[in-house]
Amino acid sequence: MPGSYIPTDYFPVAIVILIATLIGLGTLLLGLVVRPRRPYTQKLSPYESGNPPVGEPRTEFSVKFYIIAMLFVVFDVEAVFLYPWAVAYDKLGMFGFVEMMLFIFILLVGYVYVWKKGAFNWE
Amino acid sequence: MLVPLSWYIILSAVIFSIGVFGFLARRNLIIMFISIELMLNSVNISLAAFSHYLQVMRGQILVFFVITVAAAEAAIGLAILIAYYKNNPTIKVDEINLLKG
Amino acid sequence: MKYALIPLLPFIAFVLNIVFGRNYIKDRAHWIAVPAVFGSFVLAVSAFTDVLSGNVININLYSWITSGDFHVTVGFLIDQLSAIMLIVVTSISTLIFIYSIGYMHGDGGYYRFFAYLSLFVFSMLVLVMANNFLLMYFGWEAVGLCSYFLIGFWFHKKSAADAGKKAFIVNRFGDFGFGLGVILIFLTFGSLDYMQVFGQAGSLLGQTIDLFGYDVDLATLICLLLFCGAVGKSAQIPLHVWLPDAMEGPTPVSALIHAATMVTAGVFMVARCNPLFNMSEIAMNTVAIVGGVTAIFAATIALVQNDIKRVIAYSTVSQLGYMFLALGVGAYSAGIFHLYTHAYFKALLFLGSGSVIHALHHAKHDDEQNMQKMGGLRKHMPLTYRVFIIATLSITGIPFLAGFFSKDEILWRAFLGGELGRFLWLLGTIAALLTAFYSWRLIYLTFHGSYRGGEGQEQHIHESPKVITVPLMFLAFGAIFAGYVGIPPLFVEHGDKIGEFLAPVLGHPEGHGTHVQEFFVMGASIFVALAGWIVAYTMYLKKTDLPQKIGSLFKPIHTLLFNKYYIDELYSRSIVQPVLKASDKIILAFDTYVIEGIVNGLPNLIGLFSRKFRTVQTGFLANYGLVMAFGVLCIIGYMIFVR
Amino acid sequence: MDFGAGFSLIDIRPLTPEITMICTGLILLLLDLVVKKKEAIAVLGIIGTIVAIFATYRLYAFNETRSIFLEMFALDGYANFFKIIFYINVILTICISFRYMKIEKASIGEYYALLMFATTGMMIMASAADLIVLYLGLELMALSTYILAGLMRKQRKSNEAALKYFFLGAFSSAFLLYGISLTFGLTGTTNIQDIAGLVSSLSIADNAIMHLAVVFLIVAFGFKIALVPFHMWAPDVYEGAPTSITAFMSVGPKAAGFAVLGRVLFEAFGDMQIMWSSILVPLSILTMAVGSIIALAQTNIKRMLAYSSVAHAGYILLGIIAGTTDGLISSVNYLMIYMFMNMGAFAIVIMLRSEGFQGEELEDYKGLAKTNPAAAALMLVFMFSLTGIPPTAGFIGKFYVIMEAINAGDMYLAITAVVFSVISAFFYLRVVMYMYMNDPKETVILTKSPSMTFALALTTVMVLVLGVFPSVLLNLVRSSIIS
Repeated sequence: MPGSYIPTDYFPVAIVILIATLIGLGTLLLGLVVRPRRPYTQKLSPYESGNPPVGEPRTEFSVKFYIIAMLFVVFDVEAVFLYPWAVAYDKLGMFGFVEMMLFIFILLVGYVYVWKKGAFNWE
Repeated sequence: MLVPLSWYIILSAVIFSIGVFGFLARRNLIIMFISIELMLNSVNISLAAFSHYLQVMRGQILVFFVITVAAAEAAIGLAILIAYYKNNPTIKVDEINLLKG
Repeated sequence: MKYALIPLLPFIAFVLNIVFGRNYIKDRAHWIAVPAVFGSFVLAVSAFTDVLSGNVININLYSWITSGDFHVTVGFLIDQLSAIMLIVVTSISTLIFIYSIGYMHGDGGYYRFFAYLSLFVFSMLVLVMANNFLLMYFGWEAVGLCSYFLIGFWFHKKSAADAGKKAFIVNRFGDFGFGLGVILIFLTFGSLDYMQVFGQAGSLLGQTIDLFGYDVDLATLICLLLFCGAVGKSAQIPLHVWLPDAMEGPTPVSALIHAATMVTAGVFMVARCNPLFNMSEIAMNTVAIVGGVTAIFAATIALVQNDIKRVIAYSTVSQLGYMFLALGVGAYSAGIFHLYTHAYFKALLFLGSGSVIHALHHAKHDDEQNMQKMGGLRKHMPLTYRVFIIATLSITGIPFLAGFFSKDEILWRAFLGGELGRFLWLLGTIAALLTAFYSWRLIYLTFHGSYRGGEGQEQHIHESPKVITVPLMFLAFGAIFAGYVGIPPLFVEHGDKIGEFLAPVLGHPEGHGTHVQEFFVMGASIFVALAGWIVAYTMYLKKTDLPQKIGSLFKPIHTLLFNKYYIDELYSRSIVQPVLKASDKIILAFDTYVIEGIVNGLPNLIGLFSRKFRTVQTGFLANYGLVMAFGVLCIIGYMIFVR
Repeated sequence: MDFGAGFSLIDIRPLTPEITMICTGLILLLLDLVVKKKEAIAVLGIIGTIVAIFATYRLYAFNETRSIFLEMFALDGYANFFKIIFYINVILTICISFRYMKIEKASIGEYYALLMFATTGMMIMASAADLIVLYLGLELMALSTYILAGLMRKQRKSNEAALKYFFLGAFSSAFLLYGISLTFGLTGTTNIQDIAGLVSSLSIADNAIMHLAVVFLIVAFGFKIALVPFHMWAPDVYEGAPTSITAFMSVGPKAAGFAVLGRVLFEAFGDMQIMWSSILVPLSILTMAVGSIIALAQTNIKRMLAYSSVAHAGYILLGIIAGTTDGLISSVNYLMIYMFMNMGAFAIVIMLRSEGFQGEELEDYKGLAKTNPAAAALMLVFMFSLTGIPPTAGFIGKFYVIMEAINAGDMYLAITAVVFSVISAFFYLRVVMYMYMNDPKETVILTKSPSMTFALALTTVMVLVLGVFPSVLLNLVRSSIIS
């Protein structure tokens, strides 16, 4: 169908997203409407297991979070190649299998390296 | 609801331009970085659109690669930023000019 | 192809010595250098026999640069001329290398010495064997560079370093002319290959070139430019000043570079370019006159010098003058013949003086080159004395030694060369008289009489070791017999083998004289040789107070000669001092305006832009991105609006 | 589209050199975790590279053309020749970094692994017959070099260099992608050879969008080879990065950039030669001008060499602009020569670095001839070569590109090149003058090592030998490219 591109295959997905959003928002709105509202100081203070709150509520995240996040992104995104490979597995056959094993092996080396370097250690 | 190819290409061009503008105009390294991602993704849009329009898979294959490379790039970019930030407590681009001339 | 090894062997020796010399080879450097030059000599002999059997080898080894019609090739031409040069260069080099083992023994830069010397031999061989002007120019510059290194070999000695610089700078003048000449040849003939250039030499006749509004004969211009280079390299008037100073280098260097080979490169070059020089009467006469005047001029200076090496150096300048005289009157083969015999007896003189210096050095003599402080060495160094006598007999032209034949040939050819030739012949004959005088003066001052050096040194003077004396004997053999390849037809029909051998390249000299004339010329030269000898004998052996008297009688002349006609002072005053030496300020100015001017001054102008422009590089990432984006926009704009 | 029919395991064979390099890199990465002596890792890196050289040499005839993976990856003389440049480049880099990285306290195994990865990226670029593969190779190279530039994590200059290189590099690769996307949209393929056919069969050689695509591609490649005005990163990154990496970057990515520039412009857009050469002409003039002029005001030798490297890109471009095979040959020839002389010069710069002495300022070279005559003599050779004085190889390189410019009728371009070449002599010879005519301020102690000696010997010998026997290299290039 040259000239236009309508992703009809994804209409169900769109509908699901739409319904999910509506339900989520709807319940929240419903709660807002029906629940009673009687605020006082103690009730508004953040809940910290019953202890009085200490320090600023907004603290900087440790840089370690970033490292973990970065590693996650890298390893996560590589799944992008696994999916089409799995779909076309029958056609690719042995060759595809060897290729994918190589790919995963390289990822594994990276994983081992990161692990041994201690990037996963929190301390 | 027919969306002509040109719309996709124009969208892509607009997002690309926004990305370029963001890269040039913003002074925060993170925002600049996001602008680059924007540029890459605008290319993805046009590639996917071309690919579908021409019924040639190569465009979409390239999209896959762009996504993964962008992820790797993001990781490395952040790593470089962190390394930089450890020695220099700023990510304001106006304050980075130790090397010049 | 094997002949490519002739220059290559010394080059390999150079590379090995310079790379591994300092740490590994050290004082074993001669084990590499000597076999290498000897190998070259063997190959040169084989090349010579090849040429003798009628082959002329002209091979292009490879193209250095090829681009369209523009070719620069590296190739060798071994014809009669270069074959003789090869024999001279390699044989003398071999002997001098062996000599250096003894002479340079224990010197800190032993490996360096052999490395440079090998590089010199390589360059000289390239110069000689080249088959095009560019390669010859390469060799020409390279021998100059080596000479510069070797003169300043003892660079911690200020006089040596200065002498090196002087040689370098003086040669710049000559080489500049030579370079221009080569460029002019390329522009005229569209090629630098000898065969092509010489083949078209005839077309030069009558061609003129517009130079600053004057029509100048093209052939004359080219030849005079080339001759400029020869004047510099072969130390002719007025660029002779560097050669005597060059004696600051080690004696083997003086012998090899500044007597036997490099300084004769100018003679070789003019002979090589004879097809061009034949096109210009003016250029030929210039060559002859410069040669003749230099011959007598340098000889007069040599009369009164006291430094043993300087006397020989001026003698070299004078003998080179003879060679140019011969070339100038069209007797190319006579010039080359003299080059060949001169190489032997002059190398012998230098090495002999080196032997003397070496002996005195070991005897802790404090002024080891001053002849006035020598004397009576005959009994301590009998062998050195004997070879010195042979060399002196040869150089003064005593019949049936090498120098006699070649010098006689030159004078005879000059005599036949018209009015100018007669005049030059007269100059040459007078120079021969002076030569005989100063040569014997050297002998008598050095070897005869009584020792005039310091107390307690005399018993320490010994004959030099075998490694020094054996090369001397070989050279002495050459100084006696080298001339028998050019016996005048007067004595032996077809005796002038060398002239006939060289004829294919250099042509036959013109002019014929009667036997009577020839006997007259020969007799005159023998007469002056003997006269000079007798005068020296009387003055320095019989009536030793005579030199003093004559000296004071002709004090102004003596002073003038002793100070070498004040040429150095003249140059220093007229050229060097006004620019350089007027005061320290000017040196400073020279540094700031000339050196810095070249390196910084013009750049300062550009540097002004540079400093302005470099501020564009602000160091800010955003600006860099902006420049990039602006660049893209400019290109797109250019695409839209310009194209 | 049936993938199954197109592929088989035998297809992997031509990839042997790349796989060897990648595996070497991975092994180095893992070994770094257990081996304490980093020199061992470096040696292994050299061995791996030698194995890859052997693979390149043995695989097929040097200039035999093969293409695999649906013609996405090509193995031909052109690619092989560039690979040789990359191999020598990486070996020389490792050789000159042994002691240096220790002094910089950055002697870590990753360094060598990343060198391997970056080199693999360049090799893939040289072999890329498809824009997708080209992009991947380029990114592999770029990402590795970003990290390498910032390897000295404790030094602010190194941080900043990496930061700038990364941001501008990512910016430029977005342009590359946009160019690829437009090309793909217009022709429907990413295969370089097919593009050429389609450009003529669809007659889009005059299409404005096509031109835009070519412009974007030139911008992206121009960034890698540091063409003005896309060169802004180069001086800063060259100065800030570890010197050994500066040496590596000044040759490898530049050569790889030229490899893809040559292949894409000549093969894919050969029909549009008039268009792209009209863009490259002003770029090349600007590049020579900016490189030669701004270098004069520099006081830091790394920065000076950075500008010199910019200027050289301008000269190399002359051969490409000529648009003929001979022009391409002259450019490739220049690149090889440039590698030797540039690596040599950087090797000397690295030798000056010692514990507690930076040795990066021009002033540090004053009187080097008196304190270290051998090093000064070598530096003299390299500076002469970079200037282009015969009989060094630099003269040959310049001579041929300028000759090609003349042959292509760009007389003014040739004259410009000569003029800027003369200007560049000022700053190269200034180094020589500092070394030989000034008195030393302080005694410079050189950091010597056997591997450094090897690197210097190789570069010096090549600079001199290629200066005397240029035809050896030139014939090799010619036989590689014409195949």
